[in-house]
Amino acid sequence: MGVTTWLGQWPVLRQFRDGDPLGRGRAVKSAATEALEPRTATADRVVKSVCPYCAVGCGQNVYVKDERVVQIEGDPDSPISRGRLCPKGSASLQLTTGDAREKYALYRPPHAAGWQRIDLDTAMDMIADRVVKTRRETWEWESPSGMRTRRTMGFASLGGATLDNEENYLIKKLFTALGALQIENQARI
Amino acid sequence: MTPRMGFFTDTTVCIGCKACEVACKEWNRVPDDGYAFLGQSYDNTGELGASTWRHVAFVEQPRADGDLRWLMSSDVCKHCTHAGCLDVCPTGSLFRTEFGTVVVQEDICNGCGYCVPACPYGVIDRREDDGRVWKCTLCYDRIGAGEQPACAKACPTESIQYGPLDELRERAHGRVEDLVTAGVTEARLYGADPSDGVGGAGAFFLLLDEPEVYGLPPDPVVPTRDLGAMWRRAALAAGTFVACGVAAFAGRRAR
Amino acid sequence: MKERAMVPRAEFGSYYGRPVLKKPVWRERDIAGYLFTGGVAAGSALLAAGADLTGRPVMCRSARLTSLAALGVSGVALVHDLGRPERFANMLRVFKPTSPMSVGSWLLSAFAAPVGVAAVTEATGLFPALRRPAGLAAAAIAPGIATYTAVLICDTSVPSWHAAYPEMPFVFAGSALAGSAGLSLLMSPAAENAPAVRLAVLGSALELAASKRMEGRLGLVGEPYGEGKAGAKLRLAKALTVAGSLGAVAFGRRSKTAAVVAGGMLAAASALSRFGVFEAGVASAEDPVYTVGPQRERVSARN
Amino acid sequence: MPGLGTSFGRGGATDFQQDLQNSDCIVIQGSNMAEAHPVGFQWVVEAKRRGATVIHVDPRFTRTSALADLHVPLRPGSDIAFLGGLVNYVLTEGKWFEEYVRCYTNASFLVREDFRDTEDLGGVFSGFDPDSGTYKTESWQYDGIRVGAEEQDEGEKREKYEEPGSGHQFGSGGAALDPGEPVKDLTLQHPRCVFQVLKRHFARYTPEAVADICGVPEPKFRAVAEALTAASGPDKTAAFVYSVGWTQHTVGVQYIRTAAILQLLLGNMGRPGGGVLALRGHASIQGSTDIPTLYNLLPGYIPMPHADRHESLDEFLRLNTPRGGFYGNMPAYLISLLKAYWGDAASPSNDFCFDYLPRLTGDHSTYPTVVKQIEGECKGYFLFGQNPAVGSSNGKLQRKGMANLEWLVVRDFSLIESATWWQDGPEIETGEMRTEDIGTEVFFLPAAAHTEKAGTFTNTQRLLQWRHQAVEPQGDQRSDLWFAFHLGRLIREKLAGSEDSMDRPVLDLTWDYPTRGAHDDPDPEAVLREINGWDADSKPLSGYTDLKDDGTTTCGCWIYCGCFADGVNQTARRKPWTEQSWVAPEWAWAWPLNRRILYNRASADPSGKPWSDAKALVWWDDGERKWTGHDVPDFAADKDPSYVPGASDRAEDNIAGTDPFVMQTDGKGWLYVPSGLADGPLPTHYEPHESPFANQLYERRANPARQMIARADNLSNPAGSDVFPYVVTTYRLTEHHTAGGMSRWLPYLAELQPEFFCEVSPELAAERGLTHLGWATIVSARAAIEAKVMVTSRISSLTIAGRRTHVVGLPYHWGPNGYVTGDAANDLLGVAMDPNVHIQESKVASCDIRPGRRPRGPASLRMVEDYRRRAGITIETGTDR
Repeated sequence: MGVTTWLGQWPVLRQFRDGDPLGRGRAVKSAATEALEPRTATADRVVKSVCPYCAVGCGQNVYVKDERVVQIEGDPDSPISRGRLCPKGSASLQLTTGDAREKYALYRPPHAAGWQRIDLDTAMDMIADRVVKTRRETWEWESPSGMRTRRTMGFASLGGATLDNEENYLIKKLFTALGALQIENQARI
Repeated sequence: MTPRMGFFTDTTVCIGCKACEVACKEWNRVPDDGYAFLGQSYDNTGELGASTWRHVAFVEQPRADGDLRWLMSSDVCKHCTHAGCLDVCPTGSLFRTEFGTVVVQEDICNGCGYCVPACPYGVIDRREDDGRVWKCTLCYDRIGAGEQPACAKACPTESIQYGPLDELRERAHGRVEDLVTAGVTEARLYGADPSDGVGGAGAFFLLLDEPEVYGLPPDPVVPTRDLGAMWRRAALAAGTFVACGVAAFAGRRAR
Repeated sequence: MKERAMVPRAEFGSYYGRPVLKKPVWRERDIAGYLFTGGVAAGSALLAAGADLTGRPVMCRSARLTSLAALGVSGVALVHDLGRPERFANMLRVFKPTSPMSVGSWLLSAFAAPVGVAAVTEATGLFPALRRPAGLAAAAIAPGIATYTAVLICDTSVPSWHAAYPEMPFVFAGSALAGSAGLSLLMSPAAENAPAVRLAVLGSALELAASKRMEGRLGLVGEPYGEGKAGAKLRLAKALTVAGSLGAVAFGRRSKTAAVVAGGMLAAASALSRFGVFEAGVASAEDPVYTVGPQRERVSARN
Repeated sequence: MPGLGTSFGRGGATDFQQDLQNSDCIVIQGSNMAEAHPVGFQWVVEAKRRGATVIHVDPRFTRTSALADLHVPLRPGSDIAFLGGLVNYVLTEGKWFEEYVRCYTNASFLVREDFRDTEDLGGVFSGFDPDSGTYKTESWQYDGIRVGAEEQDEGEKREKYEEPGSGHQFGSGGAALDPGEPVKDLTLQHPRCVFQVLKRHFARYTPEAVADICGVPEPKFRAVAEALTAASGPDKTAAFVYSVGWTQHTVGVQYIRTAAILQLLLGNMGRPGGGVLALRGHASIQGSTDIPTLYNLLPGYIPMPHADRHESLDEFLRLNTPRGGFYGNMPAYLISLLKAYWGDAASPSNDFCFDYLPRLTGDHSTYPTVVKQIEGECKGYFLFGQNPAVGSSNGKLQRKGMANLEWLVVRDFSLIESATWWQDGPEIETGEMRTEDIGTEVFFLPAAAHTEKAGTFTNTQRLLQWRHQAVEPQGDQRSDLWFAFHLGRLIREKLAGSEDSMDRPVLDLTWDYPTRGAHDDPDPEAVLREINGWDADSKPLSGYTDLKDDGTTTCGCWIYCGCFADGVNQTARRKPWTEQSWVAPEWAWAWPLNRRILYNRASADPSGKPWSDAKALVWWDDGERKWTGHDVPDFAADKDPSYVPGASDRAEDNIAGTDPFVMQTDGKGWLYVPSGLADGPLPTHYEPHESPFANQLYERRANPARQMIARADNLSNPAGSDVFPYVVTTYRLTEHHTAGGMSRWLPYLAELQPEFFCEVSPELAAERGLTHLGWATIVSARAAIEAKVMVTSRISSLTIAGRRTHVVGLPYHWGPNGYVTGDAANDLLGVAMDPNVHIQESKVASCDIRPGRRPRGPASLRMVEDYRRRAGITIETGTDR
């Protein structure tokens, strides 16, 4: 940067040249300030979503830049929320991009004192094995009273109130086909 | 010519949800302010500061009829017409935007700290680990792109309203009239009067009690209002200083 | 909502007794320290010029060196207190009449050059021709240096500082004179001490008178000047000022030792009074009663 | 929710949040809307701006009360007495909506002669069996209904059918009735007509009784009664808003029933600004009951078959197909579901694989399941975004159950307490458990966030809203859709080729969803298409009226049929509200058939004209010969108001042109519920399972039909014990979410409410020497927990029957993990449940509170033990029926 340009940008000179004698306005604006742009404007795309907390169902706009979520705020189009969000909804960005989220599968063997990392596919295969085994061991064709039951009481499931309908549908479909009955969620808690 | 933009915070519809505090932090990437349980009713934030640009105050009061009154109010930088922080800033880091708001340029601030005691509301503060001062920018970047500030956009009940200051003032006066006719005679505006000590605030409030009850100064005055008088007194003192010197050396030269 | 016990008689509303204002973030050692060293630098520059014009070479030399040393310490303190010291140069990024600190920055820069030249030429003997003009130039700026710091602290919302603006420049001017006179007594031969003694007396009188007037007028927000650590420092400062100037008058021109003792008292007094004033201001910002009380009265006076 | 289901025919919220702006009076009770649903509360503020009166009835003065015109503090667990008082006021002051009540409700139906009311039997209805703690509901029936006769065996089956653990939730279909035509008296004068029964039942719920039981002074009660009734009628409407403050009680369903009775009497159902708005607490909790992850239901509230009752498809359908109402098409709904599950394998020849369904033998809900874990019968456990270790009552019971599992799979964002109890749970500290002794294998699988997957949530107003995927999850983070699909795929691969008939249902399952992306994510839209269903030519169906019982249609959830009408994802519609009517019908899609206000035919008078212009919603257009209006009519669009069904008419054809409650077998709103509820046809005030008080109305103290788990690890505090003299209630704060899994790990939320605290009145603080910001220890028969003390007048001490009553308030968001930690309030609570829905009573229990922190380690066990001894607690304590 040449001396002249440097001088030209020196606010002391600008404040008299640009008619801001007290140097409290545009004369003192920095280059960074001039270049300021909100990340909502620089996002690659805006994705329509819904808040994951309570059941009000507030609309959310999810701003994505370089395949990362950079901002989440209310969707002004929603007739329910009209663009507004509560503190939890407003914290959705931290919920989804915060460092408190675990990234990898963990496994605690029987009687072990701590966790160990486990390959996801291995974990899935082990879980499938356990379901099959437990189901076999606990399979029940008939109730004590001799009525047909065709089920297993060997494993149970809890959760679903924060899941998507499609997810609950597959869980219910699969577990029912497996003969598992004890499929429950928050609705009762 | 862009109109002056500002906040009108109508505390009568504030539900104390603190969405404004969180939305502000998310947008401006303000760090958390520590996990202290203050037990000031539901206020664990305490006060505005370098890492708290919106602060919801909670005040529990007994009412005449024996029932309870729970005041909630979201405080914020007032973006004064005559801003002490801006006046005293020696680096030009603080400046007045085209929207009439007052903003710190963090790439300029050298952390001299002068603005901190200059603010009559105790708003701006220095982040010790960072060395610079921080406060509400009225989301300068967002409003520049025609968006609302994060807090106002999130506010579920429109307790925080953003817009051209003249319109907001008009709306606020109307709201007070409605409330008073509805029997809420204690309703009053704070910071809406252009003739007050700071020339009127860019962020003003509808309160239901005295300002100090919410932690606000009852009659704030920008310190620089007296600056002329101060310089005159200093000049006199400077003269006295010289006079003393002359007097001290007056008379015979040393042998 | 319970009020803080420390202001029992205060009948005023507050938010859980929290301060309304933010107290200054300045480090006391740096800024109160600068109020002292800056004053001394200014006073010494004045003394140096007087000594130069009235032919007191030793006094002149020591004053010029003192002035530069004090100014050097000031500079270090000021930069050290910045949250981002590497950005100290931004102080000259803009000239803001509304900011005493901006005005002060330019003043200090203007002051530093002649003080430096005067001292360096004095010490090295180089460019003798520059010595007096530089010294006089420094003396010309000195009054501003000695008094602008009062405006600097009064141009804040700190109750006990702001309300004190009519007297504070005189307090600081007096303190600067007395302090630098004291240092001169420390370093000059008794024979050359007459002006310093007179200056010590004048400065002390000025500071004491201005302080008395100030604390008398301030009322509630004057309290912090009399209470706690600040009050103690200020009381001690006054005692030392009186003792110092009396001592100087009585023995300053005869006994070197007496002059040194008296001078030390005066310098210490000047430093103590700056620290006291600084602490009083901080205390007044920390207690909402000093913010809300006077403003409440103002409001009720209006309606 | 059977409270709504048995009264109106569907369990869902009867209107939508935006409609609150049309109310003239909003009563928020059993809900802290401003704090738990802040953004929905904007519509209450809107109504207030328009001049509505907002009333908050709640034990605590909350952020909702702060904005209400009137806050009425009442004792936790006394709501039925208060609401019953309002019913009594309406009936004695003649404030009911005469024509509405006569034409749209069962007020005129006569009840059998042998029916006995709680008034006659000291707190129980006729048919109670003290040993089983259940009712035989025969005597509750209408006069004219033939129980026995040729349907003898059916009648008996239905008796069993109403037992706890029965299949029904009445989520979208009222209770079935035995055949026969009920005798009616349209003058409402007959002593046995429902209207007169109602009058007698509530006669003792006087303002004085309300004051004595609830601690609500008479003037306050009258203020509510007057505001509510003044805001009801042809040109005004009032709305009720409730939440888990009503459901989490041993008599919770009857709380909602009382509000339903009130709203029917006042004629506020099916009308703009009226209704009963249930506010759910989770993004898709409505969806998770519509497409249930619930043991007793199949999608669309079709009951899960019961071993002792439904041996064949025919028998199941015979028992579950009411004569009247849309629920009369049960065969089409069920068979279309079986086709969705088993596709081509499901054919008429094999009863469409009905036999593939597992059968119930009782209550297999979450708490009994935990007991089965402790007993070793249940060996494996999946947790999907749920944290029972701190989120369920009696946390110790939950952790004991998990400690006895062979394997546990936890899918969540962070390492919640349910994933780490074996490492740092309270029992490890007390020495009750040692990590090395715990054999449970634990898998933690990180979940994808809502921004990282597409799909639908069903919000509190039955609205399905599609979320588009924004980004891909990182590392091993996967959606539950991915997990369920691939778990199924792996299991099917492992069972492939098996000849064992127990594996047929798994192998025959239709499980061929298209996958995409690096992780082979199943396409959620393909799943939604299956939920919506298609016809023989695999064209998407446009509504459940298209469903057939011959296996030619496929539908995964009949009430969601139409969400993909015309092959368009209707749930993804996002036409801005500014560009459509206030009903905003083109924003997403609501079940059923995009109707936003249920039973809206009742917004018009019997002749089809709106009751008033001010409250017009849908009406009969005589020229067009159809129903029209602002909302989609919740009625057969072309059914003339003058239509009268013939004797042979079935299902919807059996509903007259004047019957708005189309899911009810008789088309009426039920003031009195002759069948479908386990604890009585009418709401009755009972004391909570744990209460310092005796029942002031009946000698029966608590709900005799309540469900209990009497175990050494689930003890109850004795009633009226001075060892546990205080009432404790638990609740949420705006700043946190449920058990904290989605808030304690977020600095921005954690800093807003950083510590577990208890709220007590200044009076209680003085009585027990508790100091603001100091520590307190709260003790029950289950546990001792510690919390910071918040002394506040927002918690009021009330005078109940001349005695001062103090309440300890506990927000339940904390646990040992996360950025902000604290004891779990749920550890304090025991498990006693509502017999209809098996929800625990977590809104009220008894406790003691003392200053200071709780003892550490084994000492805290000794403290609880000492309390038990002093109170003389045994397993039987508090289980009186």
